[in-house]
This record gives sequence, C-alpha cells and structure tokens, in this order.
Amino acid sequence: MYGFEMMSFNIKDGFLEGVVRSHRTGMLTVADYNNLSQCETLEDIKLNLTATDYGPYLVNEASPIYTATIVDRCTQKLVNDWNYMRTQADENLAMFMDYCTYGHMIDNVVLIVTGTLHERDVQELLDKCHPLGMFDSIATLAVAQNMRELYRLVLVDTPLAPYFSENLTHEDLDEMNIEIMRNTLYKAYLDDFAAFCQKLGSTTAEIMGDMLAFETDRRALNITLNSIGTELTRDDRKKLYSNFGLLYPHGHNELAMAEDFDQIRSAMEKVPAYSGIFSKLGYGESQMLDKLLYEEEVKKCVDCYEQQFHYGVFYAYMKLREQEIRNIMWVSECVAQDQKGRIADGIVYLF
Amino acid sequence: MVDLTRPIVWFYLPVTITWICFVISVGNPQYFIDYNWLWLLFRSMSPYFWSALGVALAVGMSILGAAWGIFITGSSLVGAAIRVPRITSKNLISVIFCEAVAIYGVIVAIILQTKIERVDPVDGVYDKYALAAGYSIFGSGVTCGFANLVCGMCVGIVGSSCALSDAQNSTLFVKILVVEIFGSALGLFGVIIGIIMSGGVKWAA
Amino acid sequence: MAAQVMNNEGMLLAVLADEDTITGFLLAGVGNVDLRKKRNYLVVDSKTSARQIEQAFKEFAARDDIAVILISQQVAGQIRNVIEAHNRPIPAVLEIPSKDCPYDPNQDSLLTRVKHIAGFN
Amino acid sequence: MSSQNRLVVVPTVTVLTVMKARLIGATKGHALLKKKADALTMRFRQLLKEIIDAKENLGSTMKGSFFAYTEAQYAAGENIKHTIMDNVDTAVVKVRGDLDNVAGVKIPRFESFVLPGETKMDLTGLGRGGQQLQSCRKAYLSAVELLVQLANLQTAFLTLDEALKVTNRRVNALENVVKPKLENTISYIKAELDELEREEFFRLKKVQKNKQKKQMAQMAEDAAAAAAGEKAEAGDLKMPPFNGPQGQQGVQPPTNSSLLNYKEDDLLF
Repeated sequence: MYGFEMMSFNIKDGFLEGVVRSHRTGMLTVADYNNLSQCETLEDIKLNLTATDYGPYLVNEASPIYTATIVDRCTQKLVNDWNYMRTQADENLAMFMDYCTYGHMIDNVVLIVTGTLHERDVQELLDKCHPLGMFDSIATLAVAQNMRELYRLVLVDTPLAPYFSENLTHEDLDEMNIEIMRNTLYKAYLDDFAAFCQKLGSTTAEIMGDMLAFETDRRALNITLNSIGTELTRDDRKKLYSNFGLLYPHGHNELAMAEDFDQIRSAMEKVPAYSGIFSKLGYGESQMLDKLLYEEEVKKCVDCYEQQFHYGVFYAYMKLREQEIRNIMWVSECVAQDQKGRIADGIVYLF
Repeated sequence: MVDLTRPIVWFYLPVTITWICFVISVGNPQYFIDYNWLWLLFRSMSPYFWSALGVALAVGMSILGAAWGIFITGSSLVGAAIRVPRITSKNLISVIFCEAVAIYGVIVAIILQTKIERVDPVDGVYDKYALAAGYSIFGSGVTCGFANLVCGMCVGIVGSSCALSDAQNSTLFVKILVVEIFGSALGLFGVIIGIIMSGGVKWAA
Repeated sequence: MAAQVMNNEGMLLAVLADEDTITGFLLAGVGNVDLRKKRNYLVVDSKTSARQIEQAFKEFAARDDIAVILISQQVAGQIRNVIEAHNRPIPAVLEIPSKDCPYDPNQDSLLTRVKHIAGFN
Repeated sequence: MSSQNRLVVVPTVTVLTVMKARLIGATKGHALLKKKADALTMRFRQLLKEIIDAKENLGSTMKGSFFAYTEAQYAAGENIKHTIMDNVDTAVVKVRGDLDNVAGVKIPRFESFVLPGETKMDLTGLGRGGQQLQSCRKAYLSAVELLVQLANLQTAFLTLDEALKVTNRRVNALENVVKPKLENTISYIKAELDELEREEFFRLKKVQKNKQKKQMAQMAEDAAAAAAGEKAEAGDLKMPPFNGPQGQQGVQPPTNSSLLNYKEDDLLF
C-alpha cells in the first residue's frame, strides 16, 4: 500500500527527515575533494575543511594536527548530528536509529570484553569505543571477570542481549575466537534489523531490504574471502552468513564451498546485481574489491535519497558520512605520508 | 486510526457498507431493497439538514486538507531550514498554496450558505424543489470539500518535496513549484463544480 | 664484550612509538604479553611523559630477552640523552620513522655518528 | 727524557738478549695488530656504507608499510587498531642470534624468524578488510626483517667501533711507546756495555804499562845482576838475552792470549 505513508509519515518524522536530508548539502563534493587533493600538508587540509560543515569542529584544533585528530573531529560531527536527531526521534524512528548503531555497539562490546579479559583500564577502553555504539550501561561491562558473569550481569540489559542468548552458549563465550563471536553477533543483528524493517513496511521496508541485502551479501563475500586459508571450516563459515540477501540461500552454499577467489567470483557473478561489480575487476585480483563495494554502497545510499517518506535516509546518511570520513582519512594519510599519487585510489565520490 | 495499509481493512470495508445498506433498506422483509420505504425515509428528511451538512463539509474538509498539507510541508520545511535557512521565505509559497485550499472551502461555504432560503413544509413534507435544493447544496459542499481535502494533501506532499529539493538545489524550486501549481488547481475544479452545482438552486417553484 | 649469551628460542623486539606505528608491528606479530602482563611495547601519545618513556626504555634495555629496541624518531627525540648514553650493542637501539612524520636522517644519533666517522675517514 | 723512555734494567749482556727478544716480539705483534686493524677498518668502512644505505632505505620501506596500514584502516575501519591491540598474545616474530667472527672480533648477528602456526591475527578483519590487513601484515614483516638487518649492522658497527678503537690503541701503544722504549733500552744497554769495555781496556792497558815498567825495571836489574854474574860465572848462562818487547820482534804465537794482546793493533775499536 505504497503512498499512504506520504500522508502519515510527516506526522512523526517529517521534521527529522527534513533535517537529515538537508545534511546532504553539507557533504563534500567532487570540487571539495579536488581541493583537498591539492593540499601539501595536513594544515592545508584543515584549512580546506574549515570551509565545510566540519569547520566548527576543526577550527580550534592546535597544530601540529594529525590525521587521527582530523578523523576524530569529523566523527564527532557525525555523532553530534546523529545524537541530535536521535533525541528528537519518535518510537519507530528511534528504534530504527538504534538499530543502525547496533553494529558499532557490537564492536564496542567485543572491544570491552576482550579488553576486560586482558585486564585493561576501563576508562582507557571507554575512550576507544566508537561514540555511536555507546549505551548507558557500557561502563559496567568491565566489572565482570569472566564471560558468564558478563552475560548474567550486564549484557542482559543491553539491546544486544537476544543476540547473545540466541546464538552463543556459555561455552562459546569462553572459548570462541573473538572474531567469530563478533561475526556471529553481527549476523544475528542483521537478521534482526532486516526483520524490523520488514515490520515497518512500505517504502522503508523496500529500501532497507535492498540496502541490508547488499550489506549482508558484502559481509558474506568478505567473510569468505578472508577465511580462505584459515582454520575456519566450511560449516562454521556458513553459520556466519545472514539468512537473507540476494545470495541467500544458493549463493551461500556456493560461497561456503569456495576455496579461492575465482570460485567466489563465479558464485557472486550468478547474481545480476553483483556481476557488474566483478566485471570491473580483472581475473584474480581482489585488491580493488573493497573500493568497488564501497562505491556500490554509496550508490545505493545516494539512490535512497531519491525517495521520500522512509527511514532509509537515516541509515544512508550514516553510511555516507562514514564513507566521507574514510575519504578524508585516506586523503590526509596520503598527504601526510607523501603518497599523493595514491589519493585517487581511495576516494569514493558521494555526489 | 484505521490503518488503510492493512489488507484486512479492504476486506471489511465493502462488507460493512453492504450491511449498512441492508439495514437501511429493511422496511419490508419481502424485498431486498424496499424503495417505498427509502422514499419515505428521504422525503421526511429536512433539506436544511442536507444544506447545513453541505456547508459544513465544504469548509471542514477543505480546512482539514489545508491543515494536513500545511503540516506535511511545514514539518519538512522546518527540518530542512535548520541547515539551509534560505529556503524558508521562498517555501512559504507552498504553505500559502495549502492555505488557499482552506480559503476555497470558506468561499464555497459562504456561497452555499447564501443560497439557503426559507420555505415551509406542507403537511410536514417539503416540496420537491426544496428537497432538490438541499441535495444540490449538500452535493456541492461534498464535491468542494473532498476535492479540497485531497488537493490540500497533494499540495502538502509536493510542497514538502519542494522544500527538501530546494534545500539541496535552489534551481529545483521553480520546477517543483510548477508541479505544485497543477496540484493546487485540482481544488479549483472542485470549487467550480461546487459553485455551478449550487448555482441553479431554487427552493420553491 | 659482545658475546652476551643468547637464548636460542629467540629474543623479542621491543617497540616504543605512537599508536598507529605500533599497531602495524603488532599486526605483524611482534607484540608479546607475558604471564605477568608485561608488554614489550609502549604506546606513546600526547599524554605520555618523557619520564615514562625513559623508564620504559631503560626497562627494555635491561631485559635480557630483548634483542632490538625500535623507537620512533619522535619519541627518541624526547629522550635523546638516554639514547646517546646507551652504548651496549645488545639490545640494539634502532630509530624508525613514525607515521606522522617522515624519516629525517639528520636526527638519528647513530647515523650522525656514522656519517661523522665516514666523513672523517 | 731518555731516562723515562727506557726500562729500568741492569745493563748486562743477558738482559740485552732478553730485550732484543722482546723487541722482536713487539715488532711482530705490531705488524699483526696492524693487519687486524686494517681488516677491521675495511669491514668497518663497508659497514658504514651499508648502514647509510640501509637507513636511507628504511625510510622508504617504512613508508610503504605505513601506507599498507592506511589501506587496511580504510578497508577495515578506524577501530581495527583496538582489535589488533587487544589480540596481542605472544610474539610470533622473534630474533635469533649467533656470533660472527671478523678478525677475531665476535659480532652478534641477529636473524628474525616467524614462529610457524596459526595466530589469532589470522581472523582479524573477518567481516571486512581482512585482506588488506594481511597484506599490511606482510609489509610490516618485511619491514621487521629490514629493521633486524639494520640492527645487525648497527650492533656490528658498535662492536667493531669498540674493537677498532682497542686495536688501534694497541697498535699505537706498541708503535709509539713499547717499541721506542725497548729500542732505547737496548741502545742504553749497549752504550753501557761499551763504556764498561773501554774502562776495562784502559785498566788493562794501565796494568800492562805498569807490568812493563816493572819488567823493564826487572830487566835492568837482571842485566845489572847478569853483568855482575857474568863476571862471576860466565859459563853458566844458556838462555839468550831478552831483546825488548815481543811486538818488535815479529809474529809470535800468542802464548798468553790476554785481551790486551788480542786487540792490541786495533785500538780504535
């Protein structure tokens, strides 16, 4: 019943949609990137960025400035915008926005869990957490001494609790490789997020279905690619794939069996949406793949803006900003390390 | 509120309507629709009821549409204007378009209201001119009201898009404004038909 | 004098540098945390005082399972006198460039010494 | 000066031979040390060049590694570094050492090696960026290799520098202190011996003179006695009369081979 959300969407979410869409004007354009590419030092980059939306965040940074500082400040901008919107959001949208940040939350929880096991300082760990993935009780994570206790005392109250309880047993918590645990949680999260979006219905379901399908397929691809030659067995690998996406279920079977890049490639090329990406790659090379996937993601996010009255723009906004910060990081690193010839290899132009 | 997006609603809606028709028509169990009973029913209703309802619907629906449109436009406009304040004054035009819809309703309501004359029923029954007048005022009110309701929503949605697009790219404003003008013309059709319908009203021979 | 006994199971490399530089070495597998949670690296950021660096350096220099100490030039600059004073061949102290500032051969105390000798001869 | 620059010895012939032997030893030692110093210097020079090359090479290699890390960070996200930091367990890259011998100087030599087997790092970045992380890891491994090599050179440099200094000090000590001292001692001993000889000669001469004088007096006495005796008993005398000094009487077998007689005709010595 598409169309009816046009009448009712703005009742609750019109304001925030206006806000999030207008942030699009603040994103760096091709011209901005060209200017940044011309910079000789990080100071120049800072100067160039002060003319953009990031200006207020960077202008008071003392020199010498480092890439990490720039990235940090830019992330702060995203976080502030995000939190501003999150505080104004209303039930469904708030829920949706929380779902968007669960990915970071999983990273943070994993970070703190491993940090606690290595007896790191809690404050130090909290500083390292991604600000988008914070939740109220995150500091108490460090109280627990072992994984069982951690779950019983702390994780139960977090939004991530179901992912832990449904996918991991106590034994897993103690023994599992932390990366596998992270990806198991991520899989559960994506499944849950997709289900939530379908429940929201209408345009949001349509657009987010598309975006999440891409995200989960990209994860499946990456997991396969990165697990070749490691101890991860095929069955374990398959367990990390989400239960939806364009590759589900036949593509997943093929990916689970794949042993080298060309097998992955033939599995992926059976899906029309991805054959285009792989046709840009020469045979056997997988280095450029990340950038091509980022480009595809950006394209999907930009397409998101073509429709109105749905939540997908919030997700897209977050992804685009993150890509933009990645771009800035890449440019600054290239400039700082005197590798300006490589600048073009990393930038994904958004608009 | 009834969620029109749920399919089950579309199953119950015709069923409900049929049931209402059935209840109304039950004067004599021998017929599915008892026309004599219906005639009696409608003949006994006062034409002033219909004309008052028409006036109310004309203004009420129009204003509902206008208000709906304004909040659709307005919420987007306010949101977008935080980052891009320059769009506010320009995009007030969308709000004004929505406002115009309410004004149509008010105008039609006033016109309809002036059409109402005093006639007395004979033996408790109004003569058929008076009945016809009541129905035409009701009809023109409904026409105008619903036309303006939908028009208001339409202008509101387009206006919302207009505000958001203008925030991205100011050259889009005029282009979308054209679309919006066509949208707001829809309300005028309702107004015209409403005025024409009520134009020939005669309360007595 | 140089014939210090070396244990055959291998000795460690120690690293003193900024976070990004260290991360790379850790990724390569240089990092070691022993049973007493003692690490063979020190992350130096803006909050780390020269005193802490000096202490860590001396500790690494005194440990007999460390063969090479890698120290980023920036960090080395903060404790230049301690490094100049370090005269033993084992552990060898190597100045490495850090990510944020490219390698400047003129600041390397060993290299200046080498060049000095080479120039003199 | 001369009194300080020689050993305090009793100037005798035995000491002289000892000194001579010591001088020969010192000369030989000097030559050997000189050779060692030359060998070390050669190696040292080579090292200097290698170090300068390696150090300059280091800049570009590290640059490559840093950039590989940037690539990894781009693909795997900013937070990957925390994951890496927390995954540190035991080192898989270690340094093995043995000793290298250059002209008798023992130089420790390092060699980096990677412990075989799976590491926790293998699965890092499983969700994204794992490949870049692995290539970054390779870049850093090669950087570590280079660094260890450089550490080699550097230790060798420091050790050699020290050894060279010691050797050179020894060479110089032999050349400028020990040898002159010995030589001085030897010449001193010789001079002393000559002096003694001359004294002896003079003494003997004096003794001889005295002896001759005594003889002459004896002879005169004898002649007088003979003349008196001839007169008394002329027939008893069989021996021919003594005709003055022997030298004036042609070559005679040196019956009494005294030093005085032996070197009589070469007084200049």
